Amino acid sequence: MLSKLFPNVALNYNIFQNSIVQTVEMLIITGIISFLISLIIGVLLVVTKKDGIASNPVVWNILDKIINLFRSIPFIILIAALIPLTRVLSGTAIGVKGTIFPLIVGIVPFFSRQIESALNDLDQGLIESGQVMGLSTFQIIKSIYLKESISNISRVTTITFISLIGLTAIVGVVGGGGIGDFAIQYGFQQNEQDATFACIIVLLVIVTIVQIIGTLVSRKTTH
Amino acid sequence: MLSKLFPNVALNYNIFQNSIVQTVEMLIITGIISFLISLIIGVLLVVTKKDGIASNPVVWNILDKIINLFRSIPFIILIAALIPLTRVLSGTAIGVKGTIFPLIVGIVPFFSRQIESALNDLDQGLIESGQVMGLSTFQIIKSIYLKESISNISRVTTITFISLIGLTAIVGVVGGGGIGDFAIQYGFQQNEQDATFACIIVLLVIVTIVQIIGTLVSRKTTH
Amino acid sequence: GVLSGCGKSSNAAATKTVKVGVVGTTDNSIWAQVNKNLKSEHIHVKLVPFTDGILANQAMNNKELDMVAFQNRAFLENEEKTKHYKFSVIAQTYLTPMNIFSDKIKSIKDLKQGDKISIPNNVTNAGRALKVLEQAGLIKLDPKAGDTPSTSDITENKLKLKIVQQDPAKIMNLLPDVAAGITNSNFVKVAKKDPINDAIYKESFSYSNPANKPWINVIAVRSSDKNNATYKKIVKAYQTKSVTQIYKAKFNHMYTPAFKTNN
Amino acid sequence: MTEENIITFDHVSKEFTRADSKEKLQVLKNINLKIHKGSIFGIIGYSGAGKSTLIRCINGIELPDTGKVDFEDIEINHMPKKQLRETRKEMGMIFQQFNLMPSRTVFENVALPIKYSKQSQQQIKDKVLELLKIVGLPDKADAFPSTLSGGQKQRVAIARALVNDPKVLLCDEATSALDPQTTEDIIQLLRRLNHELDITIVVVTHEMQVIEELCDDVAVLDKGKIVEQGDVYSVFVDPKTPLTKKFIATTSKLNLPDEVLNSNLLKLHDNDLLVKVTYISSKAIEPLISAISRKFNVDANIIVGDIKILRGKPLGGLVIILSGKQSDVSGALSYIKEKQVRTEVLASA
Amino acid sequence: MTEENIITFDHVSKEFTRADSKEKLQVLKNINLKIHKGSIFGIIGYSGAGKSTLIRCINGIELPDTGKVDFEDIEINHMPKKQLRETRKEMGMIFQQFNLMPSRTVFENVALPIKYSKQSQQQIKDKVLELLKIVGLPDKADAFPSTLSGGQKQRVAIARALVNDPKVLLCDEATSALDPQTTEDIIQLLRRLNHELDITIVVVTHEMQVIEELCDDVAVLDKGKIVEQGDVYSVFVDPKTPLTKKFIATTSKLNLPDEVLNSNLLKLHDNDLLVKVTYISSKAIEPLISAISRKFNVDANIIVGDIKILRGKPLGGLVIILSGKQSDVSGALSYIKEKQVRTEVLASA
Ligand SMILES: Nc1ncnc2c1ncn2[C@@H]1O[C@H](COP(=O)(O)OP(=O)(O)OP(=O)(O)O)[C@@H](O)[C@H]1O
Ligand SMILES: Nc1ncnc2c1ncn2[C@@H]1O[C@H](COP(=O)(O)OP(=O)(O)OP(=O)(O)O)[C@@H](O)[C@H]1O
Ligand code: MET
Ligand SMILES: [Mg+2]
Ligand SMILES: [Mg+2]
Repeated sequence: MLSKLFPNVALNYNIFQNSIVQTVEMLIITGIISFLISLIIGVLLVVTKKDGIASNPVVWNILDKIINLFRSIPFIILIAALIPLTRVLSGTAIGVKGTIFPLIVGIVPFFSRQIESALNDLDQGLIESGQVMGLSTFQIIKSIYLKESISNISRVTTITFISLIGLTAIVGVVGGGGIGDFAIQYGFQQNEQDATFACIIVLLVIVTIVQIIGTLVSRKTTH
Repeated sequence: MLSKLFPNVALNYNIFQNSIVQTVEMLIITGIISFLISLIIGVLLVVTKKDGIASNPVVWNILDKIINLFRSIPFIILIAALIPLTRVLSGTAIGVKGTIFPLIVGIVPFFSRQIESALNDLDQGLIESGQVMGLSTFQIIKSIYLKESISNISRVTTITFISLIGLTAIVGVVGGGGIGDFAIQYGFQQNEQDATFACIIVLLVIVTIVQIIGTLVSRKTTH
Repeated sequence: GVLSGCGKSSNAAATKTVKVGVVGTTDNSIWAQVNKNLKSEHIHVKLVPFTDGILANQAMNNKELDMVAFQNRAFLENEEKTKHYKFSVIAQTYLTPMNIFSDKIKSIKDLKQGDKISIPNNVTNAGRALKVLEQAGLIKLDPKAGDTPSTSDITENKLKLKIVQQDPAKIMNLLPDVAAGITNSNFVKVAKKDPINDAIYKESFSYSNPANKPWINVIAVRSSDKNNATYKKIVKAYQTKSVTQIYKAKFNHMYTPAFKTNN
Repeated sequence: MTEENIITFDHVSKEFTRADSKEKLQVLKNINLKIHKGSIFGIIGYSGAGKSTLIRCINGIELPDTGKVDFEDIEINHMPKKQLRETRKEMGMIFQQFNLMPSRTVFENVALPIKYSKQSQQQIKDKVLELLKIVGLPDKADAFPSTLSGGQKQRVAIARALVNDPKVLLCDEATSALDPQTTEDIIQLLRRLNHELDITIVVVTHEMQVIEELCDDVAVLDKGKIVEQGDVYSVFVDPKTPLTKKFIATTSKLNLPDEVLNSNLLKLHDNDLLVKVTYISSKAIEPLISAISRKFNVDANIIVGDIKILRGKPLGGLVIILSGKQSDVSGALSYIKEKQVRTEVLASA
Repeated sequence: MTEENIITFDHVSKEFTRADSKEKLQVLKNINLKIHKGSIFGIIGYSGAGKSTLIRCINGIELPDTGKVDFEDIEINHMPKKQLRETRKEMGMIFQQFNLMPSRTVFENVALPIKYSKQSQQQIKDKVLELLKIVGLPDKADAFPSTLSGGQKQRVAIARALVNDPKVLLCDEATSALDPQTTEDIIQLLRRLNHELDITIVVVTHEMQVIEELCDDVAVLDKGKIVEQGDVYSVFVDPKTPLTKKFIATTSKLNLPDEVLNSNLLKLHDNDLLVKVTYISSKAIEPLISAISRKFNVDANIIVGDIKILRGKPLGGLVIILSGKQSDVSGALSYIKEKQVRTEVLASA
């Protein structure tokens, strides 16, 4: 059936399968690392802002400006510019390993902003009650900001993951592979419509899974 | 001075200038049209949801699924796939004119979701007070949902515009031009670092302007 | 290490894997044949596909690839010049024609004032396309621009043709929006047209013609590796009849071998 | 106030399914109510009793599962959408949280319900300014809600609710967010509107004081059921159910805490009796204490007093220490009883 | 309660700059306060008076611009961060909006302040369960806040505020979101905590009832200034400023509305006088009405009564109609005055 509906995919079935693995790899590794980094940056943005619990206009302004700078750089340019650094950090600038670092740099600014807005949504009264308990800044971050925002954070993480999937389609320029690149190589370059469709279906499945997980986490943590 | 700091940009100054114009053109036209479409879709998502003021699970589900579908398609694939339709709609599939339609299709799903969440943030009590006044669904949308969300809408519009700028870097595929494409052609392909920097500066300026306008609108409409 | 051993089984000698950077998937069948030819030598070519050659060259310069096989001499030379790479050509592979196509007109004579012409949006292919236009007598180019002129090197354009740069993969799809377009033959074939017979203008086409030398595709390595015995074996395995047969079978007259077969 | 009913509930029931547990919750149970045209009707109950759901059934924001709600003898729950919207315009509603539009000025807020009507700009302007005068905010037309105090916000909300010249004003906890002084002001305003505009007012609250000072009739809602209803004086003077008694107790000082009962102040001597006397009917007030003081030569020392005039009738009572000879004290006690006043001996020496 | 001060405000002033208009707002003006160890101190004022700002100066959430706030004779406003945090643990705080963590159970909420302390899991468990018992929620340990009623939420907040064994409990509008019955319960709980744990309580409120039933001392805050302060009985019996009088009036029924004054009920005949008599000192209660009834043979008809026992002393008064011969009536009136009771003739026939 596959070979009938998707002849070109069937022809390159191993590569196709491999692409899926690559995409999942990229998403998981990049996802986890950029989640952690964005969490830190997002928290920093929230606590250092004016009226934040550790207000520090200098740190806030620097972070704010850097994020804007990186959001201004088209991703393809970013990948190219990062190659030397990628090599130092990942040992290689090509293949899945070589895509992780640029993907992280590409998504973290957007992700941090999303985390920032998720944390800012928290009721200020909860933070204040942490302060009156005599909790330290770190304890407030851990036990109130993060703990009470899990549902919001999972919502913005879903949004970000879907944007990240979009970025992984561009990493073909460094031989990153992945399902988006498969679509470009076969669907775009070779005009094989079935390849395009197969890729979109896979991406749709991934998006849907990400969304279901996000909704589930969000629901489980809302009381 | 320009020719000293940015020799390659000076050399192709006309093209560079033209790229800026193209980017601004793309942003303004796409921005306006996708704003209107996303506003409609966002409103539809909010009013047709379960417990919405014109609850309609069928419409809601269709919109929800279509948005997910389109968000799953990498933008470059989308441009290629849309070529025939673009031609019918815009008369041509190339140049700035040929990029508008794919840019719209590329950004509307993201934008609609952003608008949806902006509208959902509105205090439910305001909607209810519209209902008890005997306002019609349309009047509630116009006079309450939209009017009272201006500040939120302008915030998400800023986020979306910055993402849109990212997309315009990809339209070189159909000869769309623009500053992102300039960066790719000269900075990336020709290795002219100064071209890359010049483009990033221009993009940063655009991002900053967009953000300032967004903040201003948001502040002016908050009482 | 340049060559990574990849022991397959205990009984055979270790197979040497050579990483070859390619762009696109067009040549996959050719390299499959080369691998067949190399089996007895215990050499395996592993293709690393890129969507853009620039980063493939960079990867080779950084020793992440052993070999690249996607570009023509002009592209390579431009890359060597702008990035200061030290690469060497160890083999020529094939030459493909770059012709002019149109959905609207039958001959370039039908081109009118102000018509649009699509050309690729990467430097070398754009240069080559401009050269084709010059050959067709539609424009004149500044001779100083060399093999890869750009649109700013046009010195005469009587018909005031508008040159539009697009992704070469999509130029055939975009023909309805222009008067004519020029793109690489593989993309013409993908669009289900004959790269030669369906053209409205054919460039003069022979690999012995010095004018075509810049457009001959090559296999390149870092200069320090140009005498590598393994690579020589790969070249030997490539420049065979089995490969030219695939050229013929798969690509018809689109691929003209740019080497003399050695068996 | 006439005997004509403007709103009737006829065996209305409603249940909700909780989003999280899928549990069903019977929020209204067989509600029967008649609200007289021109009256002020109060509904009191604890949080979660179903008060909001009940009042929202009146303007069709909630629809009953069974039973029907009539407004001027027309059933609300099966009206076509457009007619329902027109009917809603005959009922203004105000909320605890005011629900003013933050981006509109006071004028624009009040004008919103008639923005899409056929009235001319001038007519709208006149109407709005007149209403702002009525609610006492003539100079706040151009202010934004964020600059107003809670009481002022509620006045704007009231003006907005009145702009369609409604026949009914529905108030869902209209004073619960306000301090007692401001609550008092809003109550006065609502009473004035009831008198001057002859508007029927339905009030939902958990504050007995609001019922006491504002309403003609009251219904007590407990877990979705109406457990008591009647005119305010009768319910206050003789509450039937424990819940109603509890609510009324919150407005009365006659229940002495142990701390006071055991204090030195209330030390009883000889034949002293600590007696609570309370009105049980609205009979004319008599100088009871003077009468027994003279007639039986007893001393009646008023420890706690809580007598007020509710709807022109006395309500409440006194806690007194009766001292004197034993026979005099018991004579005084039976004299009081004869006068249709309830007596309760709290303690004796 | 001792005479030792646990909290003192010494010439404290604070101003805010409004975000929108850049206007400066003097929120606290030269505040001087002494709060006795073990007492319950009330601060009352209208919305925006600066009450929250004042109470937040106590635990250093707000810092004064000038002046100083001492806690146990140590200045709060210049403490190093770490010491300030330790000091905050000696002061529990509860809020109008409860501020419970929605994602934590009741147990986890109460345990949160000691989560990072050196106490063992078992110690924490014992402590939390003990506190839940004290606040009357022993069976709610595993419930989530969203399933609790307002009063239950406030009890959890109180338990949480007590878990560090604080010396002071700060309450910012702790009962304003609650219905009167629940308010009553929370007030009882706070009094018990004050007695049993000897904890000092500072209460900010706009409800006079809370001051009346809960506090030993009171300060009245008006536009950032303390306009009156003293022990609750003195302030209630003899308020000095119009604002305080207004607040006290909200708890009194002795101010008759015109509607009542003009009603048939109060029709005066012959020499009748409508008189308001109110306590002005805490002298022993005497059977005044009985006395005048016999001595002067007048009838004293009690129209409105509002006498309660505050801190063991009588407070409030009566509105009566005195009838009798003119000389008797005026004799009775002067007799009453002699007894250190204030009289005010509201109307005469
Ligand atoms: N849309 C809904 N879905 C599910 N349950 C609901 C819904 N609306 C109300 N309820 C439940 O119905 C019950 C009654 O709610 P209602 O708002 O009518 O009470 P109330 O008396 O107005 O209380 P309050 O004084 O807190 O406003 C509550 O238990 C509430 O949780
Ligand atoms: N962080 C702040 N920035 C600017 N102004 C403020 C700030 N906090 C409070 N104010 C202003 O200070 C004044 C006093 O505020 P505060 O919250 O102390 O009053 P309050 O008496 O507690 O009122 P409420 O009863 O409404 O809680 C108000 O006018 C308020 O708007
Ligand atoms: N990196 C992009 C951004 O920050 C994400 C694109 S989402 C459509 O906007
Ligand atoms: Mg309610
Ligand atoms: Mg306050």
